[in-house]
Amino acid sequence: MTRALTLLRRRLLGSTFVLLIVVIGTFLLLEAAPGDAVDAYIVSTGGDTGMIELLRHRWGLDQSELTRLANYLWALLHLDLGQSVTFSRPIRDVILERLPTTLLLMGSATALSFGLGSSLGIYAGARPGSFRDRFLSIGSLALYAVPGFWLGLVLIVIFAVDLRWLPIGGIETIASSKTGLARAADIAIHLVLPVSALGFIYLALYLRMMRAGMAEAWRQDFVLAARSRGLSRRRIVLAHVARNALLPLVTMLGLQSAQMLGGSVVIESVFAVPGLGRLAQEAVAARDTPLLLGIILTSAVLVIVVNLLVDVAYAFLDPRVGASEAGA
Amino acid sequence: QTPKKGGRLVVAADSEPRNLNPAIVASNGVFFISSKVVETLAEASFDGKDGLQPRLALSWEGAADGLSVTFKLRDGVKWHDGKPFTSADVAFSALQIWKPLQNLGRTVFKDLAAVDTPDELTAVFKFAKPTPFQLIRNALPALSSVVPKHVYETGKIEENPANNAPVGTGPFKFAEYKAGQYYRLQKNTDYWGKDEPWLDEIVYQVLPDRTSAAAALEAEEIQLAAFSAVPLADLDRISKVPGLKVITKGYEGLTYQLVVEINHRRKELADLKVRQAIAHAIDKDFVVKTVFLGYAATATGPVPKNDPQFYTADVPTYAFDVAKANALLDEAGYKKGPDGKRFSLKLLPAPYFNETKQFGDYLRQALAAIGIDAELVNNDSPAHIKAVYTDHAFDLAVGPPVFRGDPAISTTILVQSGIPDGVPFSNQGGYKNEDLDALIAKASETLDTAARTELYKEFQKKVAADLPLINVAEWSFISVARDTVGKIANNPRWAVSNWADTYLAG
Amino acid sequence: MTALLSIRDLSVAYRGNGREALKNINLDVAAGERIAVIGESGSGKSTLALVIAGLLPPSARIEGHIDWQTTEFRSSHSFAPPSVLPEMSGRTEGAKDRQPKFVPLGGRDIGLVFQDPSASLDPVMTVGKQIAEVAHTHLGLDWPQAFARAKTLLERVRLPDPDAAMHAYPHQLSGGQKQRVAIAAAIAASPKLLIADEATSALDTIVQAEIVSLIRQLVAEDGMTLLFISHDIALAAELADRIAVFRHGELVELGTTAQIASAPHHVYTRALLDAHIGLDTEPMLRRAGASV
Amino acid sequence: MSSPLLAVSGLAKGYHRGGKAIAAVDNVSFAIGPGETLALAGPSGSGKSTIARLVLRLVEPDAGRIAFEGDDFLALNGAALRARRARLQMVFQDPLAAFNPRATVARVLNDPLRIHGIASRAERPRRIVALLERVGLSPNLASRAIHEISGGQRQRVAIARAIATKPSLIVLDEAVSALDVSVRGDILKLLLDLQTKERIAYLFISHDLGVVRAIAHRVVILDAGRITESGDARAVINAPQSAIGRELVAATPKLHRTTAP
Amino acid sequence: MSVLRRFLRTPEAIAGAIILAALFAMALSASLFFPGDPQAIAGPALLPPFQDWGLPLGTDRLGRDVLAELFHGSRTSLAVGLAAAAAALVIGAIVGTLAGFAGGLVDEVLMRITDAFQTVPSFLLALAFVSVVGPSLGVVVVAIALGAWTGPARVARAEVLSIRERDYVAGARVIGMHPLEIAFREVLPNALPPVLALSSVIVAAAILTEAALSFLGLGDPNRVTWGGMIAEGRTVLRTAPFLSVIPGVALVLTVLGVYLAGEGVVETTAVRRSLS
Ligand SMILES: Nc1ncnc2c1ncn2[C@@H]1O[C@H](COP(=O)(O)OP(=O)(O)OP(=O)(O)O)[C@@H](O)[C@H]1O
Ligand SMILES: Nc1ncnc2c1ncn2[C@@H]1O[C@H](COP(=O)(O)OP(=O)(O)OP(=O)(O)O)[C@@H](O)[C@H]1O
Ligand SMILES: [Mg+2]
Ligand SMILES: [Mg+2]
Repeated sequence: MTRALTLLRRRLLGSTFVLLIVVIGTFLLLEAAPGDAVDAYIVSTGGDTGMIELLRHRWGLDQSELTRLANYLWALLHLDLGQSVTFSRPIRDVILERLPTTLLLMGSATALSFGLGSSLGIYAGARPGSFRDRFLSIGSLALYAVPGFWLGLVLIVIFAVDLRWLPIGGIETIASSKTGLARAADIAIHLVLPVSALGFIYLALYLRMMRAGMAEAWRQDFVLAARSRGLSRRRIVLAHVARNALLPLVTMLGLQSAQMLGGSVVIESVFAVPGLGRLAQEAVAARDTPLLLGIILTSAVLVIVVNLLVDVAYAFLDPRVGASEAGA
Repeated sequence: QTPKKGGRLVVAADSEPRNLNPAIVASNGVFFISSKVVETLAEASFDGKDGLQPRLALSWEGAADGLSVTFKLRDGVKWHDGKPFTSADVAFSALQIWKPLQNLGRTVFKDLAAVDTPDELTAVFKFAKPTPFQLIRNALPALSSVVPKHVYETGKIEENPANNAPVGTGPFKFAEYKAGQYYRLQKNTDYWGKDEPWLDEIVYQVLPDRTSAAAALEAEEIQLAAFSAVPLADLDRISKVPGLKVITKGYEGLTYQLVVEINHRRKELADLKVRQAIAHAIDKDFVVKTVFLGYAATATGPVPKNDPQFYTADVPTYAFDVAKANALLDEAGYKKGPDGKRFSLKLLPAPYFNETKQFGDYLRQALAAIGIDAELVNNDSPAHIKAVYTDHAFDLAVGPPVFRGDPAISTTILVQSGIPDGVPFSNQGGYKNEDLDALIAKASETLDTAARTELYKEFQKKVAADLPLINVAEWSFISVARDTVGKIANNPRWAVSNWADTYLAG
Repeated sequence: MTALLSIRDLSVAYRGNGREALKNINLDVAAGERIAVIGESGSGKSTLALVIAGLLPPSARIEGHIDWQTTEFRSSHSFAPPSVLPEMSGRTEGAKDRQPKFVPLGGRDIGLVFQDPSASLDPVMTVGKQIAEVAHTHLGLDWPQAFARAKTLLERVRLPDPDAAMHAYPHQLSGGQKQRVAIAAAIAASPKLLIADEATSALDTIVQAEIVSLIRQLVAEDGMTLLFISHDIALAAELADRIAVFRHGELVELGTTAQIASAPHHVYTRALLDAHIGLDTEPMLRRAGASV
Repeated sequence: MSSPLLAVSGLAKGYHRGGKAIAAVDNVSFAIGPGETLALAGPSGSGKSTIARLVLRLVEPDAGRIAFEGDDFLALNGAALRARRARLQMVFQDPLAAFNPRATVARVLNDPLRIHGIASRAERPRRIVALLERVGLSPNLASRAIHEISGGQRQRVAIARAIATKPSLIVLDEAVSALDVSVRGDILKLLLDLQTKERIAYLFISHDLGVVRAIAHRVVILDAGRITESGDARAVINAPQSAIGRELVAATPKLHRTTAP
Repeated sequence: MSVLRRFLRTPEAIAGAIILAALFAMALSASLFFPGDPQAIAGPALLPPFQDWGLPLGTDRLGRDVLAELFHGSRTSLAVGLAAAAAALVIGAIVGTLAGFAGGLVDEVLMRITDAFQTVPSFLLALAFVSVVGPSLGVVVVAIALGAWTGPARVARAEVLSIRERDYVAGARVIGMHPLEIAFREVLPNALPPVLALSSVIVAAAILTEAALSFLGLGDPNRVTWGGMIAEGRTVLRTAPFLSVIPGVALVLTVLGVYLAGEGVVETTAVRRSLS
């Protein structure tokens, strides 16, 4: 118990350090950008120097970089993400508004890709070298090679415009005032296409990893031993081969969370999903440095939390974990 | 199709303005939404006197000395919160917002000294210096959004929550904004217009991706896409989709100009022959035909052809003539090198429109044909603004300035000298022509409408002759709507007007 | 003495490997006997074990046949599905010899113990379950019964604290303990034939002796036939009734332990014996060299 | 024993595993004279390999002293330590793992010659051939990759590498355990031959008491990191005094050959 | 030669090799078949494919030859993919090796930096980086590499840590080899293959990232890129679908070819891919 606590404490300490690097790195990167929030704002309005200076002053952009970084970090200590210059609202509120959508999108895409990918991977890996294995292997590779944004476009044209089965974008029917189950169903329908566009590439990834992991597991002695004990094929495939091949997938789940957040930037833009990814794109376009910092910080925290959860799940799935971690 | 009362109109919105107060931010993106909520003193009109139609003001009268303008206001108008609309609101808006805070009003109303309110329905604008009445009149549709004094008088105007949830007198009330999703406007049952508005609701669905508007129209998720939200290249196909119509009218008062901005600090470009060569190298017809697919007109000078007051065709023109362009460059002493190149340039197309970027691509090819090697630099908006208007880190830029009904509002600034660094959409190319500066100054003080108009014709000639920048084309936008949407495009600024009479057919 | 199995003209070749791993092997294994197979690395010992258990990879080409004495097997559990993966395992019958024949089932009829105890247990399954699933599969026991049997087996292989061991994972056990678990899993369904392929080579001397005595005891108690594969002739001699000497895939000599140890016929067997260094071997060291 | 070649005293090394401290080596002292073979025997995990690594300064001890050729070996560092390593070599159990997988035989033998400046560049090929011949390998092997030769040949190359720098002591950690018996005998003979001809001392680690008895002068029996017994190899193995010693002897398989061929 | 034959054992590897060969042929012959500027206006706008044999794949919005753009685009895709992957592998290998060798504080700091890069979605990073520095080919390469080096770094570090414990490294120390020589001659060459095994994935990801950046308008405007072609074609997706389908298919095939060939290489060298 105390060991778990020390481990957790160490992790948290490490994460804090990581977040600090992220914040400072991003801040400096964005400060180096040509143009600031006022330049971005002025695009749509125009205005003379007086007005520009007024805005710069009002938005606190006339202070030095270091002052602003220090102010930002100081506010962060108080869990205050600051004020978005373009939304003129607390960044926390802006992000919290968008976060659920992104979580829903990513959660569903993860569930789809992991669930379906690993199942198909088991199906393919159960008979290495068989036709279905080859077929799924090549098929998944092809899917793996399809850019998500491109897939999104194609899906929209086919399913939303031509067939009109699904909505073309958004997260729910606008201003529909639906509630409860009806609203959930509405959101689910809206999620189908973006989740597919975002999740398919990872589906292919998990399928391939599962398949590769199983191919590797088949070569392990303990599988030969299990076969020598006359266990049923089903048992060998599921309880031994797939079970062991699952472990690297779980690790991947953590690593992919960051990638998926990145992928959602494009997908959210293609499908007009009001999530964090699109907010990030808007923040970049608007040079809303504190907002983008807030988003990156949020995604970093998200990634860290996901990885922590994945570690817990992994420890649960792999009994060796505690031993090796403490041993090394 | 019969007009019907009620219904919800769903419209595509491609951006989410951060500030919805049209009195502060006079821009089409803001007007598109808030012109239905906050009204101006007058709106543009196809057939009204001086191209205007009364809104909150019933009449306007300029004094001969150019020192005052008198507005008679509409009676019985109520703000959305129920309070009566009076001349005090106009005075407050003009003095506290338009003059000090509004992006465009800061120039037009710079000499506004006071607004007298002899009674609740009369507002008299007093100017410290003679100001042409023509200019004020032309500025009314875009610059005169009136906001309620009682809402704005406490606290800082810039931080007023009404900037994000505007309160006005318009036919629709601001109901709700879901970031990233939609804006919703609701019928104002107390609207002064008789039997108006027709619609119950307007919803602006945020569709940031340019291709999605067409798809959404086809999928019947939206009923109207204005401001060319449907890509031009798709119009031909869309117009054949049953139930959809393509409307090219209704943007006459919102003309965008395609302009090649020139950095005169570059010694090659400071040479008129080179600028002329570039002008000759651009096939304007090709640009109109290919980049704008015909939905544009070739330009002759800094005032668009569709402007009824100021435009003149009597200016030097530059026919597409590669041989002549080459000859001019040779004459100027920039001979082709062994690789066929004369010199290299940095070309910055503005990123705001697909068309400006595409024209950038075309211009690069056109310049290559006359031995000028242009390197394209793509920036996002803030970087482009900074590079062109603050850092002057460009040789050529492609910009889309807007002609707002009067050259003095946002056009002369494009060529005038002495503008401080960092002012966007102004002359930042280092161009200086004393004659032209004098002409601009004179026109700004000329009260007589005819004389003033004449001066601006002179201005067009000079610009076309000396080419401080090259006007290539003028375009306005296209709306695509379902057949059921009625009363579309019935004024020159329709998309940014109040839509009180727009209806959905049953 | 009834023959449990007779191997006739058995040859095995792996694809992509020019030399045959087994060449023309003829060997009868009597029911209840303990036979040791010795030979150097690469002599084909493991191949023999795998071909008998039907576990060769599909790439292996097999000729000749292995005949089983059917009466020695219980046939009551024929409901059990064919255990091994058809495309992963070689067939024990030659191509010419296709008539339906008794095919022994791994686990039920043959128990296998491999060399590396760490590798031959599933690292993420409790050892109790790994034993129980064999009992569940072959003995038609439900899970609680199977677990109960697993516990009995852990007691039989003399694992300390079998209750705790049931829930332990392989990495929590020492090498010797793991090998005991592997043996328990191998004998969970009371197979007739136990094949131990270098089952003690990865263990240190003391543990090796313990495992060997455990195997000896279990084989005696259950009347199992033992095929003990080893490269250590002394170890083989301690355990086996008969010894088969393999070299380069050929069976060079087969005889009783006493005969092999005392009067080997084949030069290779003799060389093996000579190379053995036991506690009674003449020291190689000329003591004069040392300065102690 | 006038001046031991290697004198180890009070050596200790602990590891942490799973939050628990393990004393892998605990207060171990022994000495090896020139040209002598000292065997370390004991069950798995008794600390044999750890002692080997400590002696070679591959890991640093927690406590204890190591004197090698009369000097404080633990005081050496950097270049001085590297230079002195010429005198103290090692042969590992797994002959494949002991070499860089990309190495060729020639490169393996060239390295020590180059590093210790034993032979000039021009001279080295001849020295390599001589070394190969010394360990009974054909010089043709020089150009082969390590993974292209057999296990026994590899172990000979390992020995050749060890003797290239003319060491006075070679540590052999289970150096013959992985070899087939036929090969094992030849390697042991080679080792003995080297010992007599070049007076190399061995620290010979093995769990096989038969082999220990056959080639070691003295033996140290370890259990759980501590020395339980030590003395003349034959005397200790013939009549072990400690419980672990007796167990080891009892567990060693015995081949009863009634008649000699 | 036998390596090549071994590589071409599986049909997948053969397919991959063929695709890549075709791609390289396209890239190399681009200037031969299509001298001059591929972005030059060559005909009427939006000409559909297979109408005019001078312009077999038709023209785009401005009348540029799609086939010429496709050929020249293959150069960009390949150049970006290879350069970004090379940069990521080099950075990753250096950081990972350094961390693995130095240990202690250096390791801790380097790994936290790696963590930081891994917690920030790499596409977001690339997006921010390109909009900050401005889109040009070099910047895009750096932006992609910034997000891709962490994988190689972790693999390199893990390899170094594991190799450091191997007997042969102990053997090198025993013969008195200098630590630097051990690092660079004994450890690094053996730590690299698993790192290099990541290269096909990284090349493929780099090509896709470049396409996604171009798609968002952040590609180098002076070069034809397939992502940029898709982005341009997207506005006329319904009217002239071929404009986005052709580069899209080319992109998918290329990435597929890289993956297939990568698998072939991995199988040939029998190096297992370690993913964490
Ligand atoms: N799966 C395989 N594919 C190809 N060749 C193989 C395979 N398994 C074994 N061989 C080869 O078959 C021959 C016999 O191998 P086998 O494993 O039966 O020997 P062994 O006597 O068990 O050796 P060891 O004592 O090293 O375990 C060897 O030459 C070996 O290289
Ligand atoms: N690097 C290490 N980290 C943690 N524990 C270690 C390490 N090296 C050795 N040990 C532990 O120290 C003890 C002694 O190990 P050592 O390898 O010296 O034993 P050994 O006698 O060589 O055993 P074997 O005969 O199995 O090779 C063991 O309990 C081992 O687990
Ligand atoms: Mg074997
Ligand atoms: Mg050891």
